Amino acid sequence: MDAMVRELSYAQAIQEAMALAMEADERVFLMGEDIGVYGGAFQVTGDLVERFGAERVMDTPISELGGAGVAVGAAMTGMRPVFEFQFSDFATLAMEQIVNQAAKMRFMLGGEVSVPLVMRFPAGSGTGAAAQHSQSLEAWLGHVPGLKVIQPATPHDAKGMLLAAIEDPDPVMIFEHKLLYKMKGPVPEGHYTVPIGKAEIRREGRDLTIVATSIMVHKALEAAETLEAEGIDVEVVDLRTIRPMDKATIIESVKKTSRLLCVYEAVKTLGIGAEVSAMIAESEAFDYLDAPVVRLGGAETPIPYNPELEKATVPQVPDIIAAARGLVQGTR
Amino acid sequence: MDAMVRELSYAQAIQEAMALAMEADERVFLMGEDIGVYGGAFQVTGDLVERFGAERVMDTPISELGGAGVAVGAAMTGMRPVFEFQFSDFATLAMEQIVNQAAKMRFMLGGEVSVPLVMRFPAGSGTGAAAQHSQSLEAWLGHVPGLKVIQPATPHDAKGMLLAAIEDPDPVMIFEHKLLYKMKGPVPEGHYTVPIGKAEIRREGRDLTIVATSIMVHKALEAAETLEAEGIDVEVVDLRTIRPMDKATIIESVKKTSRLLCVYEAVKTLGIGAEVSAMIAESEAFDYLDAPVVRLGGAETPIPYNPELEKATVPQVPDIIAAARGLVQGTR
Amino acid sequence: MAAPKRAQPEAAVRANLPFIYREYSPEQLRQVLHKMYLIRRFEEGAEECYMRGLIHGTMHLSIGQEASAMGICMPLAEHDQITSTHRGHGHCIAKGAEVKKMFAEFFGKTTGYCKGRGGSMHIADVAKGNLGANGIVAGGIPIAVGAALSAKRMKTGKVVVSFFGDGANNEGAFHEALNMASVWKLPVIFVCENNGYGMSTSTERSTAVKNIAERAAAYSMPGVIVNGNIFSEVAEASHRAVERARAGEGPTLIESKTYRHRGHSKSDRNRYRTKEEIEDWMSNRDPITLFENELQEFGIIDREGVEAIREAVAREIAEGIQFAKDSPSPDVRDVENYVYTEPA
Amino acid sequence: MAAPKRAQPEAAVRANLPFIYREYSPEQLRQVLHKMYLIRRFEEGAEECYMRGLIHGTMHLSIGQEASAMGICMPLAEHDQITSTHRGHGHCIAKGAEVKKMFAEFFGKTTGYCKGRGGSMHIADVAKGNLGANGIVAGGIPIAVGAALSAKRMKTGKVVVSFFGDGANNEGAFHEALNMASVWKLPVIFVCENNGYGMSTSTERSTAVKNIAERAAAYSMPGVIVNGNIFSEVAEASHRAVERARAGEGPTLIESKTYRHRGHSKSDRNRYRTKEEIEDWMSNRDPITLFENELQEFGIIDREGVEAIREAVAREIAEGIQFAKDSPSPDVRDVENYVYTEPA
Ligand SMILES: Cc1ncc(C[n+]2csc(CCOP(=O)(O)OP(=O)(O)O)c2C)c(N)n1
Ligand SMILES: Cc1ncc(C[n+]2csc(CCOP(=O)(O)OP(=O)(O)O)c2C)c(N)n1
Ligand SMILES: [Mg+2]
Ligand SMILES: [Mg+2]
Repeated sequence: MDAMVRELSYAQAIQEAMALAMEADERVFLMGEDIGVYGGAFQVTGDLVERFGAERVMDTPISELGGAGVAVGAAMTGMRPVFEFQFSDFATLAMEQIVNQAAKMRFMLGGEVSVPLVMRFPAGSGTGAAAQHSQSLEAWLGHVPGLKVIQPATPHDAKGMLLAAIEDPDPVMIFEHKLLYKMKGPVPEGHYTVPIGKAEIRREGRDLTIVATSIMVHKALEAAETLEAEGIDVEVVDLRTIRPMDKATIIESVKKTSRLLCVYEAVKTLGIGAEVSAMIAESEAFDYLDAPVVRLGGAETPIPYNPELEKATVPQVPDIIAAARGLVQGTR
Repeated sequence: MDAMVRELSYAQAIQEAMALAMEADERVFLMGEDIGVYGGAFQVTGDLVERFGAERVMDTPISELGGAGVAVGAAMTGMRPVFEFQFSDFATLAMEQIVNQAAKMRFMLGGEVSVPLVMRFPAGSGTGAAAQHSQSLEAWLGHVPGLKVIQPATPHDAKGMLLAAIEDPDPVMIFEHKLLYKMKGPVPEGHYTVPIGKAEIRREGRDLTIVATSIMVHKALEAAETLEAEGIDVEVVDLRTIRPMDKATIIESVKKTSRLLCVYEAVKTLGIGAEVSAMIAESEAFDYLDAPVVRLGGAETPIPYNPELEKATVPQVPDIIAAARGLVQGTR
Repeated sequence: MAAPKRAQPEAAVRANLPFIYREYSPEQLRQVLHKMYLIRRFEEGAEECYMRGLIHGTMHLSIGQEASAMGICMPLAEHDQITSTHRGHGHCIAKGAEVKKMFAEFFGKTTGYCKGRGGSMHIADVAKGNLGANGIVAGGIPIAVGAALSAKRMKTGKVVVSFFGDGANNEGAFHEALNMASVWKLPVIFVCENNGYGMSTSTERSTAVKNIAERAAAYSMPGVIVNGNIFSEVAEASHRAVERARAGEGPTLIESKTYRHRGHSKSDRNRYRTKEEIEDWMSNRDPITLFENELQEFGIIDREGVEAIREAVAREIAEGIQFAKDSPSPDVRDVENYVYTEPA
Repeated sequence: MAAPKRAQPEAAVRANLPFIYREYSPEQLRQVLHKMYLIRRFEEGAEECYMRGLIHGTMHLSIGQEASAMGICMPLAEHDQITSTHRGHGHCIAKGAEVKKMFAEFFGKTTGYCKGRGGSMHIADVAKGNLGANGIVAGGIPIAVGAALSAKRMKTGKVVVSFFGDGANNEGAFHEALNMASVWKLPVIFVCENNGYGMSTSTERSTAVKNIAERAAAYSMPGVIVNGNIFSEVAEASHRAVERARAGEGPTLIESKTYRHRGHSKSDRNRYRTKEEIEDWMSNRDPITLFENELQEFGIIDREGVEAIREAVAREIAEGIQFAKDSPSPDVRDVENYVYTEPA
């Protein structure tokens, strides 16, 4: 890693991407609740309103459906809105505009318009905010053609993928885990992009592939350290993009390791692990499997308020270690 | 099949279930747009308003979010609403109430309330109504703990499962394929229930299991006839319930046939087939597989208006035949 | 429509004339009649094609609402934009669309406005400023506000009109969109075409206020009620709203009271309104008859002129349908086209 | 609260007294002061526990809004119901909750109102008619309408109050819910506690109307503005609305103008309002001070009486916190409990 590269938090990295994009392109602007003087519920926009003014860092009323629709309309007519949901849970109010309008507009109009819209969804549990402020709903949007759906796991990728998203002609949905916002990591200065649709191998290994998303990438890497000490050599693939999924990278990894564990925070049933597992079954990698694909996802419950219960609902490092061990040792 | 059993259409079967429930329990009432004098967009409520009056067959304003919330509030306080979305696509407006409120209320309140709410979602393509009126979104709700999600495929099950849903203490979401409404089949008179959470083997076979949902059950049965002529003996499992899934029935079937094809209309990626495939990989049935699980789902596109394109977006009988053949003959 | 050229009668007489006779030339007004006929015959043509199985799906006809569509669009410049509804054929034509490309769309052909992907409920004509019909009731309202935000930010001088029905005014999207448009003083005009019913549900049974225009007060914007079947009234209200919007004074809500002669869509048993009510609107308040008679009274057109329009329109419709029939269908291998923007 | 018993001063004098002195007994009014203190101290206690790391998550304190919660709930019977908001501790106490079970909930204990599953944002007390706080702004409004529908259909005579903030009034759910409640004439009262800000966004920047009560006209229901920091004004408005609802005349919108002394939640840098503004509300318009002074003026309580209330409240809070501390945490093996209704 280049010693000259600064460390920024994930939130700062996002902020920097937005600032760069706004400097470079006057069509880019930000919309959301309390993103101006408040700086955003998670201080992601921070003081951008001071630099760019209230017209480009626009506070909206508490009107998620209407706000999303305004963003769609602005995107269809030449602007490049970056829309922040205060919590991804509130996107449930705006699914109509996201799914019926933004995702389908180009298609329904036979290619006559594009919808260069970016939406940011602070997601996930771990803050004690209980069932209505802690969901992970990326699988819903991953099921919707017309959208691109990403989950950057590092400050580096958060900046680079957001810049790629803003430059993308189609609607891109970014799920940001709230617990990542304060995580620091190296972030190059200036403009760069990280491509949408490409997974990244975070750690090479021979015995087992772990495909993880968002915060689970870090937990998987932590688990891999422990497993290494036990002689289990884990490859960790950071999926990064939910739609379109980078099948090739996963397939190649599985062909090498012959074992696959998929780790994600969302409710297990019909979460991203289901897709990864089914995709592998349909791929050439299937014949290389020495054991069936295993998923480690969230419990089949809303997120509870009590902190111990809350932790118990989503995969933790020991769970990953146990699942990996089971897979490699063939005790499932 | 009992010769005395009448034939009813799927829509009539639903109507009969609602009428029986309203007769038996005065807490049951219907809500929705144009379900009164209009009889519902698909004539499912038909003339029920004449029998039960406008208070129990309540037309709502065009207010899906508010309407759903009213249903949640009524269910929490002693009533048993059956809420009709005019098209399942419009449920995108009400996801907040469905997912944040109905699904989680009991949990968030530590078991102090129940939400005995039924919602009906006319779904699917094939009517030329284009991208905003043709979606299959059952996988979204299948991802949400707190909900039960069903997809009856026959008039018999439509009646029996709706009656079970109305009697269920928790929120039950029913996806009804619009093309099934006019399909006729035997429906017993009077009260009976078909349990939520139980799949049904529609056809027994030795060579291959097809797990299908909703209208695809019928297409799978049709395909099975052709395949039989070719010497391929297909078992067709009608999944019926998306959440909670009847894993045991699928596993048993796969242990017998060693091959699994999952057919559904929704967009393939992150649709129900992903879950079925991943579940099998994690189950004891995995070791019985002679070939990897194959999914046949909808194309990765919104539903187009043009009728030929529209057909091409969802699995048709020849597609099922080809996929089944490929699986059995090992050419994938 | 092009910027209005003024007719020039005597000043004193002019002042007493209805708005449109002061504002538009006789030629422009004859064109309006032409377009109203074009809308009517387009709907009838589409209906017939549907009956004959040439068009699939469903459709929502705007027969009876032609003066509303034309009156609102008359003061708009070509670059001004609209969002429309499931009942959007009239808006589309009023904003300048060619009927042959509309028919082609309904026939699911590649020459259609949406290349056969959208159909009636998504008909659009982006080049002429029609951002599209919408299958979601009230779905286009916030989109129009977004387009108006673009216009304001990019200083294009454009005005955006959002058409919607009385049923749509009970959707949350209506509320949220009108509030934001007012707070941000955007150049947008909200046009509620109140035809008395959202599908089968009358405004009395669905809407807790007598006139939808009264809801404008909740957003501190002017609320105007017009007889939507009288072209001049509609055009005048639209004109004022456009002026207000262009002057940066913000949005207006116009309630255009009108009626649809046909059922809601092709599956309507018509149990919620009486034969007499329908008959009354058709016989006594038909917007085309009213406008045609008025033009004749004012000596702007004579019987022969009307006949000529009718014939020209009939030809245009016949040609449009023929064009649609002759056009190619999409290739099924292209089923996943237009989902994403193709790399350039 | 129990049905009011009337105090009996001279008839002439009584007519000139503020509403509450005509309607409620001195003992009842002293209880109100007691409860207002209980809310205040509860919030302070919760804040302190939070600061000391005993409570996790976030919380939204209603300090400064006690008269509003108490005034609205005063005319309600125990079986009447409320839906509440993220800023819901005051409503919960005003509707009759026990603070110890509230603290236990905040501590995530099984003895809490939600057995540790809900926390501050979902605090509820179904037995006392509190159907729950809600983490979704405006999420409880349609739910309240549904509860009112139950009341009407099941003829229980119940009235339902929906509390929400000024920010919530720009949500579509507000619009849809008020419209339906009015069309169906349901026994529900919409109480907008306007504290000037939705998080950091002032009503001027978010809401296109000066007074939120003006929006009532869009739903043909009475819109009433009260000084939310004066208990008597709030209670009187609530009383009238309850009478109207019980008489089957339908809903009322009450705008209760008030202020929150604390930041929005625990992560507020407080950049959107001035120190002076906050100071002014705290010093000159504190609802407890105003009410306490008034009761003293009317001779209903003296300094010692106030002191006694304060001490009793302090004890109740201390005991509540102790109860919470001493209570058991849920077993993590029960993590999937209460997702579905357990078979009986
Ligand atoms: C969100 C949504 N809800 C319901 C429908 C079904 N629907 C289509 S048109 C319509 C009636 C609309 O009434 P109105 O807005 O008055 O327009 P009109 O049909 O009278 O022109 C309904 C209920 C829909 N398309 N979208
Ligand atoms: C649908 C939704 N959007 C946004 C939020 C985040 N949020 C929580 S409280 C709040 C402000 C609410 O303001 P108001 O209604 O005035 O209530 P107050 O906090 O002032 O009591 C916001 C934006 C939320 N919880 N739900
Ligand atoms: Mg209408
Ligand atoms: Mg507020």
